[in-house]
Amino acid sequence: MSRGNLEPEKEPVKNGTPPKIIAFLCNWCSYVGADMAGTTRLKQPEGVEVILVPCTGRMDPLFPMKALVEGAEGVLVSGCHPGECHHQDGNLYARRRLEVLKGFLPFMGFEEERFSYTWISASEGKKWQQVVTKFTERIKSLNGKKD
Amino acid sequence: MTEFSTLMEKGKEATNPYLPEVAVIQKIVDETSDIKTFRLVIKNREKLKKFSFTSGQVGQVSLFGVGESTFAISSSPKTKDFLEFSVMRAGENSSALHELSVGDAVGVRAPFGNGFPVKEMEGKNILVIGGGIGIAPLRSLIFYLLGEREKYKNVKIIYGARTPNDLCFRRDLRAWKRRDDIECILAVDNKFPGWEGKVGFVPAILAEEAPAPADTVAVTCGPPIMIKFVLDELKKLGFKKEHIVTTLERRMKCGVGLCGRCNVGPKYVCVDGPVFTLAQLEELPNEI
Amino acid sequence: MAGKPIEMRNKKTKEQLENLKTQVEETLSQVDFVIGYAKGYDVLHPTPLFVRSTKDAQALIWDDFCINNLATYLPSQKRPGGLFHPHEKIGLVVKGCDSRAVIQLLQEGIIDRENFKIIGISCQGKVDVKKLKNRVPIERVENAEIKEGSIELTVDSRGQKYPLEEVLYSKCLSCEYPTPLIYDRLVGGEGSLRSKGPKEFAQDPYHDVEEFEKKGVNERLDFWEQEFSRCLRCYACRDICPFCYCQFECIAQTRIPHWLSQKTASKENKFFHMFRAMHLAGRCTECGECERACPVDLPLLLLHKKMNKKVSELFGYKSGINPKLRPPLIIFQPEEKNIEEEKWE
Amino acid sequence: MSKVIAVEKIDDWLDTLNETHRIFAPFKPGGATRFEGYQRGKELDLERFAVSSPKEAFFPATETIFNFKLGKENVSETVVSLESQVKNQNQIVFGARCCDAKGLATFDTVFSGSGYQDPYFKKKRNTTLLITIACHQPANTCFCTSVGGGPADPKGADILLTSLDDKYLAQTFSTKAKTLLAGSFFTDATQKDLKEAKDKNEAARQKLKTFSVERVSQKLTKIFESEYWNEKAAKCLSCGACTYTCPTCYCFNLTDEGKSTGERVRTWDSCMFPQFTLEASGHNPRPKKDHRLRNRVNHKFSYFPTQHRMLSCVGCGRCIRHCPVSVDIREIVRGVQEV
Repeated sequence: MSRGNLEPEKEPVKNGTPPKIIAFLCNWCSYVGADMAGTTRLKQPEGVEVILVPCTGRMDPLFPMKALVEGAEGVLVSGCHPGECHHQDGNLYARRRLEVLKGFLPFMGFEEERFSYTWISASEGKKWQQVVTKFTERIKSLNGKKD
Repeated sequence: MTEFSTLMEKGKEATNPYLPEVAVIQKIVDETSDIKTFRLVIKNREKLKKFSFTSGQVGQVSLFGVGESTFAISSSPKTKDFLEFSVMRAGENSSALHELSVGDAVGVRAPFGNGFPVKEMEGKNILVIGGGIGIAPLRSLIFYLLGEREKYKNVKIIYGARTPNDLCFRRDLRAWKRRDDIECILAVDNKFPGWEGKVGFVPAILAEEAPAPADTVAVTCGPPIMIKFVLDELKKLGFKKEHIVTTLERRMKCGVGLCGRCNVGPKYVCVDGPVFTLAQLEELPNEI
Repeated sequence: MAGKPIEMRNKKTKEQLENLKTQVEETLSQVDFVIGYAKGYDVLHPTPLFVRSTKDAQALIWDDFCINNLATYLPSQKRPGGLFHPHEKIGLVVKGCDSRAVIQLLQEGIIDRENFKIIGISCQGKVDVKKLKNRVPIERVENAEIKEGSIELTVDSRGQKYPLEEVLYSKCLSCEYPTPLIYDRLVGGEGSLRSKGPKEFAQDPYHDVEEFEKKGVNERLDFWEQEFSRCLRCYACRDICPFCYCQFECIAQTRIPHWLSQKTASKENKFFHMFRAMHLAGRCTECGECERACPVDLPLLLLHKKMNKKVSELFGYKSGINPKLRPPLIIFQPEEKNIEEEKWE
Repeated sequence: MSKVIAVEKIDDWLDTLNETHRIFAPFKPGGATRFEGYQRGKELDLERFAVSSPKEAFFPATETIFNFKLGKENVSETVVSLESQVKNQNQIVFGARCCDAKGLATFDTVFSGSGYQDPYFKKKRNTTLLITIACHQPANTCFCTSVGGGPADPKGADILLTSLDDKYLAQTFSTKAKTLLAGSFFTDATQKDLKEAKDKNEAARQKLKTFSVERVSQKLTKIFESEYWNEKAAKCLSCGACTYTCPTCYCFNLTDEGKSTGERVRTWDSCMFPQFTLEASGHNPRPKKDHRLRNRVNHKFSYFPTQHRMLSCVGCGRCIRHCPVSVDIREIVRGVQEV
């Protein structure tokens, strides 16, 4: 039985290797914020793969869904704060879609903690570090609990 | 590797007709903005030596991880050390093929289908009518005819494309034009600066040339719309249905008559075709 | 009410049928054809009927098994004309739950109101053949009749009786719109009040969703893994759905983009049903046809009801009720009342 | 050879067979009865009709044709290793109906016929034994007797079981089948048993209404252009339920998955899907659902018989029972004769 949707043949993550986490970051705010966190040497967990999207408005809810079904252990989406979207209302549309997705995934057997979305502006490197660290800890605790 | 023999070697008795033969791209010629000719060399030399086909037969080219699609073999049946496929960029597989470069590997399964009736055509005049990428199988046929030139009476080629830049195999066209034992008429759809050849659609050029139907076999390949008008024109000119030969295009997957996809009525284009005479076509349901 | 209630039920159904025939015949003059119900291969399976003349109209039927949501024929790809947008005018027999699909299609602008005429017909609940199938070998049914609050099936020349509450569709037991919400003509006046279903069921149509949500996450994971291992990927659920009108370009079968492998393992099947549920978020009107059409009896309505429950909690939106409303996922509010940003401290 | 086995011994018999064979039998996991791998304790359902035929034992819905591995030996030469092996596994399909067994004749004609042969199907076909059960209670959608079959037709089966209330008569129709009837579960069949079985099978045959499909094949070619198909396909949804549950539908798709390592996969496909004949240029010879329905009916009752001189429909009625809008192929075929 595949737990956490890893391919059945892949053995579950040993506590050493970092969990597979995908982060969709919007090009104008969150990506810049995350980049700033890197350049200012803020400590960040390993294993987080960033995918750049032009705007959270471009976020098809099927992106995180596909990632989780194919074996990602956590998906994070972050964009500009509502009201500050570079494209005016991209994040406002996204908020609804991603909230519906967040409510639907647990029903299908994915722990709630596996998908989150948030808003991080270009200057909030600190917040990015906080979000990505907390998110990765939560995912690790999930795997710990399961084995 | 595998204990199965591929289609390339055993033809009908291939123990696994789905298994392609690995080939390497030796040369790529940019025929037009969206057509490239790929020269493939099968890695397994003996299989390549033993491989034979008739002009008009097709092959399936595999891009591992992408898929397979069907292309006419455009090289001459006489050349033994490579195979050529002229590919127009259209779907997922052909577009991926256009991204490859010399040295990349592909899979080949060939030959499929029946090929042109070159035996029955012997001793007759041959009229070859091509349009756009439809010239690919006809190129292979023309090479064959020139190789056995004495077996055929006079040979006339009518080949058209949208613009001069859309004419394929320009080097071969020039060679054919220079020969005195064949007639080669080239056309483009409308006037084009620097173009001296004919201007007009292929069916119109055919009507203008009005070749005599007596003892002549007409072979035509091209986009469906052109085929429709060429067939009507040939009938108007008095060509017998048995002497009008064309090819059908269908979505293909297995290529060996098993996956049930490419049927026109009871016939499967991949094994009973792709070459049909007009007489055979008219027996099939009207679902072209 | 005078007379036993069930005899009243049969009486009403018969009257409605006569009235329906005349209404359909009258509509014929305004449309190219009317879609109604005809007798199918057995008494439990009526089949859609395309009426083009008064002679065809005689084959119309109306009974406790006419369940098909005929609104699925409105989007152009499924019409007999098929591929393009013919200017055909269509007449349609529509029950209460089906009328929600018509309204939702109008809200999505995929159909034009003046291109079709609705013959609304009030409904007293339909018998769920799959609930019968689990009780008796229905493939040998000879007759079915409603008598004194139960349905009597004759199978292998023996009568079997089942109380209606046990065999009606769950959506009928909690039905709020027995009378169609949109119609040009109405057959048989207002619908009967919501038929009395098992108490806790009647109040909350999302009763089964809440039951399922109480399970642990691994239990749910295993449940779906088990269920979707049966899916054949025949796409009957997609092709019967009024809102899946892009069969030609469905990402379940395209290679550009290449979302889904054609492999039929439980994982791929699950992803197909998940993204279909996502595509129906804020659109599905819970007509239940996907669950009825499924040859391997997957609990598909459960998926879409969960999605609708979430959408109604977040946006207070119910699909296919008000033609003026725009579906919730193509609009937004600057301040969303029911969505708070996740706290990370 | 004919033997008799008591009903309560069936499970033990299957248990012993299960040690040497992989058994496919009808079980009721959810609401739908379906052919699945046998496990001790799983409750067999021999009464209901299985949703899709046991063709999955020979022609699985998903099957790897070969694996590939792309590796760059040196920049100019790409290495591809193709590896395809067909698993060798003795199988038994238990509890199929006679129409299911007859359906395999279509697969044999196509996949191991005179043209190219399919090694994946052939290997499974040669290592699988078919145990069918005579139908004593046909469904109202069954019409096997109208297409040359019958509720107890042994064609294609290795062993035919006929229910005699508390026991089954087991008749073998292939040499391989005899090995299965060894062991203590079986006793010799008496003349009385044989007579009783014959009567029961005859009674079952009488229950079926038979109609004629004579001249349908020729008539189909004549009415290809008629409006008849537009009417018949009007209600059709063009889904794949009829083809995926049909015992004689063998159409398949070949797709590649993976990037530098991956596989070419064969999966079921349906002529009722619009994408089945969609070409890269966008042209589709069968763009509308009436074209597709016309092609499906023509294939079963005209194209296949023209090529192979046998109908490709066994009258099991699954395409009628599982059609979401109850398109009835009997009605279409009979209607063809009157157009």
